[in-house]
Amino acid sequence: MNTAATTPTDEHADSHDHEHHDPRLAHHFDSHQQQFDTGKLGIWLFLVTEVLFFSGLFGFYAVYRSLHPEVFLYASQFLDTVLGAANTIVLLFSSLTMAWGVRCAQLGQTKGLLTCLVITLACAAIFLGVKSFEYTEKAHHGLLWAGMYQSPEHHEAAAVPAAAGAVESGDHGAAHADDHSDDALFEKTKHTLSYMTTVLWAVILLSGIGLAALFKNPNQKTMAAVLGCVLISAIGLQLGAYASIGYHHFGHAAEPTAQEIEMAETVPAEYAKQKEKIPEPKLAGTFFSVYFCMTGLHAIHIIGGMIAISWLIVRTVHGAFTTYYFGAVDFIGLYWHLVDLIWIYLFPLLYLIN
Amino acid sequence: MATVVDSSDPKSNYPIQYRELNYLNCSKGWKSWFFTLDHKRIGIMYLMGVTVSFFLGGLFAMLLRTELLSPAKILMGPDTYNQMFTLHGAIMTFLVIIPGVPAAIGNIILPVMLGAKDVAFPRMNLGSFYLWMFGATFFLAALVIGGLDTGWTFYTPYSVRENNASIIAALLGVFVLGFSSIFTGLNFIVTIHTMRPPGMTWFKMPLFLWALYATALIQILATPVLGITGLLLIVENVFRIGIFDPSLGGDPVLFQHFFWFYSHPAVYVMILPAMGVISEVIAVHSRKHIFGYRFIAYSSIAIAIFGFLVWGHHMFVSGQSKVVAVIFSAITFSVSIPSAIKVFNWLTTMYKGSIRFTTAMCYGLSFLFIFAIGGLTGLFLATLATDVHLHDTYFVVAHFHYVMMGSSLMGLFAAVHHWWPKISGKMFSEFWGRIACLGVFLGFNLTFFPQFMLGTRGMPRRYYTYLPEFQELHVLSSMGAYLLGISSALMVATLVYSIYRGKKAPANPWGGASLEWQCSSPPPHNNFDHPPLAGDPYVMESVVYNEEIGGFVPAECQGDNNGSGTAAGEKEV
Amino acid sequence: MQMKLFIPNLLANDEAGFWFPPQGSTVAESVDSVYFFILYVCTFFFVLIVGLMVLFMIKYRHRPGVEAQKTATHNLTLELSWSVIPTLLTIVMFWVGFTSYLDMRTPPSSAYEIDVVAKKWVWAFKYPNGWIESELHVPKGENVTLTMASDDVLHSLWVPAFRTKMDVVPGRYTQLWFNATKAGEYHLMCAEYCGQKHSQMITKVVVHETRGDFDKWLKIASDIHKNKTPVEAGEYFYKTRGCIQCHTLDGIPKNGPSFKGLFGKERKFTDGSSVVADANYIRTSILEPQAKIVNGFRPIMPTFKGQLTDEDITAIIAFIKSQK
Amino acid sequence: MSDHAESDSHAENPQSCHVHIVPVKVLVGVFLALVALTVLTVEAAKFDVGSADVIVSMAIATVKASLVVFIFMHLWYDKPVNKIAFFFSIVFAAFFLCMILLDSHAYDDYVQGYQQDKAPAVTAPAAPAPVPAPTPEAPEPAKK
Repeated sequence: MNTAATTPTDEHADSHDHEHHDPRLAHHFDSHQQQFDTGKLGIWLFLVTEVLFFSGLFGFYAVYRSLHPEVFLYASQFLDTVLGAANTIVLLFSSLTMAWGVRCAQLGQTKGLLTCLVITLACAAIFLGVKSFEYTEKAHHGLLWAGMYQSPEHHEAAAVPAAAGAVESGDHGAAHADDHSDDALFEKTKHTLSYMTTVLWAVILLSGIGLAALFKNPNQKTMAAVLGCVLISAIGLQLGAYASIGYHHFGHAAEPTAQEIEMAETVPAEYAKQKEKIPEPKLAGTFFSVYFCMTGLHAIHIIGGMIAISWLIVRTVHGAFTTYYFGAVDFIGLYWHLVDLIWIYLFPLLYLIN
Repeated sequence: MATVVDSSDPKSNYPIQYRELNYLNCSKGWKSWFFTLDHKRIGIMYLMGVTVSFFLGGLFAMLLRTELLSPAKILMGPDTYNQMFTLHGAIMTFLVIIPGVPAAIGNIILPVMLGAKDVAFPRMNLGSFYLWMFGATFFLAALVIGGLDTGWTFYTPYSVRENNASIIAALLGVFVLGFSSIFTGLNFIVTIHTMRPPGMTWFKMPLFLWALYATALIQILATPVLGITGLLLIVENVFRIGIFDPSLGGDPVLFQHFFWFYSHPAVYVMILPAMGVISEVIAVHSRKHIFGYRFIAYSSIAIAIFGFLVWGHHMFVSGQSKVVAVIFSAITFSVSIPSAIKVFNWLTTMYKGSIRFTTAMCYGLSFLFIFAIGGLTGLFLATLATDVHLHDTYFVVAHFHYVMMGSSLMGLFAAVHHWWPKISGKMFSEFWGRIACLGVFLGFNLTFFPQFMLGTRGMPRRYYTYLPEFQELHVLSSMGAYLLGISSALMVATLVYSIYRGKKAPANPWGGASLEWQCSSPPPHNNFDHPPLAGDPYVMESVVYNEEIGGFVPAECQGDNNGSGTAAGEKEV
Repeated sequence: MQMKLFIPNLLANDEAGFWFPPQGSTVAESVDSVYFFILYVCTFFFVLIVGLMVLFMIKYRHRPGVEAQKTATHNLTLELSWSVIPTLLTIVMFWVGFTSYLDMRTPPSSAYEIDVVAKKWVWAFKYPNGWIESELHVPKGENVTLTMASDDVLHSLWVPAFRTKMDVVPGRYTQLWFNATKAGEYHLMCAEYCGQKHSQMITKVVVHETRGDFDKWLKIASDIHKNKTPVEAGEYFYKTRGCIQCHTLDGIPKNGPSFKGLFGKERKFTDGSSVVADANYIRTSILEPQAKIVNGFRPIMPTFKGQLTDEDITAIIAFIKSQK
Repeated sequence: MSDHAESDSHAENPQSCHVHIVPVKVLVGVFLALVALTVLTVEAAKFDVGSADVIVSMAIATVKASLVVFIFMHLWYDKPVNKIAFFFSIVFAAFFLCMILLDSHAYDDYVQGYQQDKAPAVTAPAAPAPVPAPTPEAPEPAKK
């Protein structure tokens, strides 16, 4: 007998405990509705902390942009709007499939839920792939955070002696010029990118292993599902990365003028195209600090979301969700929408400055 | 199923008083503790962690005070001194006071007081404790690596430098501890919203729960900003992103805004739960209904909200602009009003009561005294003209120790003594408890009151050495610190002794009317098997003293037994 | 301000009171009066709260057979009165604090301007004629504006007697003004934690009786090479221009080599070359410190080009030469 | 709008959980609207409208965000407490933003003045003026 005499009037033996045989209902809840409402309030409060977490970064952004508009005007031209917009749409689409997945879960449509989650995961991976290309490209141009930032004009100045060196075909000069030829830069970007995607592959793989280890009594089905998630993520990543490198290569190599080629060797093509350049302001690196912090933190959230979605996929495969127990899908969905929401603001703030 | 043993008297229809098989011993082995999802066990682990950290931080304080006995070197050089006050501040703030009342006592008491079986997210609760441990490990790492001498405020650009492993470790610790705090707060809010049993309406909640609710609001809304600040400072240290470092175009004053946006509300994370404890302790030990329930409840929420709008008063001389300083000064005064309301309500609660000077009440009364000084001296610092002189002096040190150390820890000590019979199931020695309380009270005031004078007379804080004219006051202060240290040790010794040799505690030793006193001491694993019936938590007449049991029993039981429902018990305290 | 009436009589003279150091500037009086105004209000409330508490503790202590009496559990009038009265008082406090703060923070349009540079852990006060001194000298009864900047981390300039304080922030200016009312010497200290020797970052404010005295002092000080021997002048520069932070005189190297016995010794550099430390070498080291780095040290010394004249450097060389 | 009072749930079958289910049509519609708005904001950014630029792009972003929050995240149909929680996070973030913006602009003169003084061969006036808006014709500022 486990009856705590809470009040002396509670004489009758209550069999509350025996109702709790439902494995989907935690022992301290009375009903699924209560469990769901509790979780929902919890996740909303978590989103509140996320909003305030990012508000710090938005605060920085606001302060630096309003104090140094010229920096943002100057530096945002190095970001590729097309890639940014494409990524926005990919993320929006993943939000749609997530919302659709929640609907499927609420209606108990397991197959639909699975499809939606897989598409969401793939979209997330594509987003990361594009992002990794963008990072690689920035790194190649020295457009890094303030402490590592190299002015594009510095490149430009350095390009002349380097080109002269190439003509004289000194060892060092040749290697240098080689680095900066259009094809070489493409190869180099591709090379570094594959390096970066390999790292992300490893991250995905490790997360997969970690995820698999989290499940109690994993069986073949679990393992297959985890493996599937890893594969989807990795393929999506490659797809995103190579689609963007393809776009970048062919998009810009189409009928370049001689001058453009020369410029493209050393500075980003977007910048090279401009006839009248905006002079480089001081603190240009600060923009890239803000850029890397904001998008980096966002990317970490994407990775976290991918792990959570993979977990959902595994549980869906096991048929864990029913019409009255779908809280987890809804909550992770909410998180995913928030990640999307932040990107909705990041995109115009970083890419669309005119 | 559990075997219930009523230790007091098996015959009666009294509620079960002491339970042999309780949450402490219902399962055994280290796994049953380290992987427990029981909020009470998690709270106990927090309490132990907080105690250990308190003595570590306290040890640093003793060493610092010893060094300050004389302007010359006694124990350590300036570098060690700087590292020690940094760690003293960081440990006491992040590891002791912030988790002290909410995470340790709140975890144990909140669900029981609310009539719930557990907090809303037990796993997250355990996770929060492990995050706390993890964060504490980072702090220890910073201690071992050495060289963390930035002050707990991590002001840039001093905290941005080449050799920064210990700074990064400490910042990671702060980041992790921030999440621990967020999870606790999140859990509490959700629990209070969704886990109330039928009949427990918002205005039947004990005021401690209101205070914890207000605290949790702050934890959720402010702590993420600390998280991002810490993260950015780490990134600044590792990559040089140039947003805090002026040599790369960053802005150190902006860092202070970021830091204090959290750290000022954090002050209310420290004091609000203590205020909640005092609301309980004063009402129960005066045997009186709390006066002005709604005003106290609303003032907790008001403090939480105003607390967000005043962070700039830490920056009146920092290079912050005049206009912002004036705005912040004006809003700062608004925080003092809800605090004043609480103090007057507590006083009025005592009016015509039957005040028993139990150890918990002694701490409660000490709180009133200390908080009166701490709160009132805040007015000097909120006023712009005087703050310019007093900022960064020992006056500030004294003020925030009166509020953060004096008041918050008095609240924690009061809470521990008030709920100790419930937590451990044992009664501690009231005699030694009160001796310790007296020592803590005297020691505390002796330590920190002279520091007000040091501050106004021109002694800046964080000084390793000082002008010779300040020595007398410093010596006084150090003497107080030793007394304070010894008394706190005595307090812990008294409590620990009671676990082994204490009398078994009745369910309701003090005569509280809130729900936690309705379950046995210590509570069973599930707290309540049926949702308990919540009434007004401050109708003290609903329980009466019973000599047989040595504690209070519901009035209707007493009536059934001997028909003398009104006789006051000869409570030996 | 009519606030003066709040200052207790025993403090009306300029002697140090129980709470404060003597008043040394025009704003000190208004700050003190605001302080004492708040102190009186606070004392009243403290006595009220603690008095009531003690009274209740005695009167309503638990006695056998006496139950607590049931009284009203709320009373709107009471609640409102102890909300509204403190609110009104805090509004007054805010107002008096605000007005004197504005006085304190608004530099007058005409003022004697001194530039301040703070670095770990010395102050440098640059007078309009270009003379740099580690002590602050000001004339009595004249508005003085300090425009402050920091070379490294946050510092804070505080003169307790003047009741004024302002952080010195790297990467920007901050300003502070005062008008000294009494000749004499006062402490000037760093109030914002700045590292190892934060507590030794104390110097003096010397208030000269008249502007004439001050000008005379400045003239003599600026003509250091006429009024002092080269070794004395060198020692002065050594102490006031930051050399002392990294170069000791006792032979124990810190961030830089010690000056003891340095002159005439052979110096070995990181690039493998070596040279005997003569006047020329020292001059180069001061002007282009990064050119040659002595083995075992990091290239962290800033250049003093433009901060020290040839004559100054000659004096420093003489001083180093004298450190056998 | 919230289709559930808490009291319902206790009375009902514990194995039920009632929530608002959004129709597919609405979901797809919202997605299309979001894509359209993305295209719109990209196009809008190509026109130079001066400082209104930020306002336009933020307005569009806010419309998009509202669609996501209210429809995809079901906030429109959700309990008031969740709405209030989210609302307050925005309010506090906004207050924080306003104060740091207000302050950093108020003391920016001191920063600009210092930076002008430190820039080589440029002597700034003693009372620093606010920095002028950057103009394309301005000479290239000294680097490093």
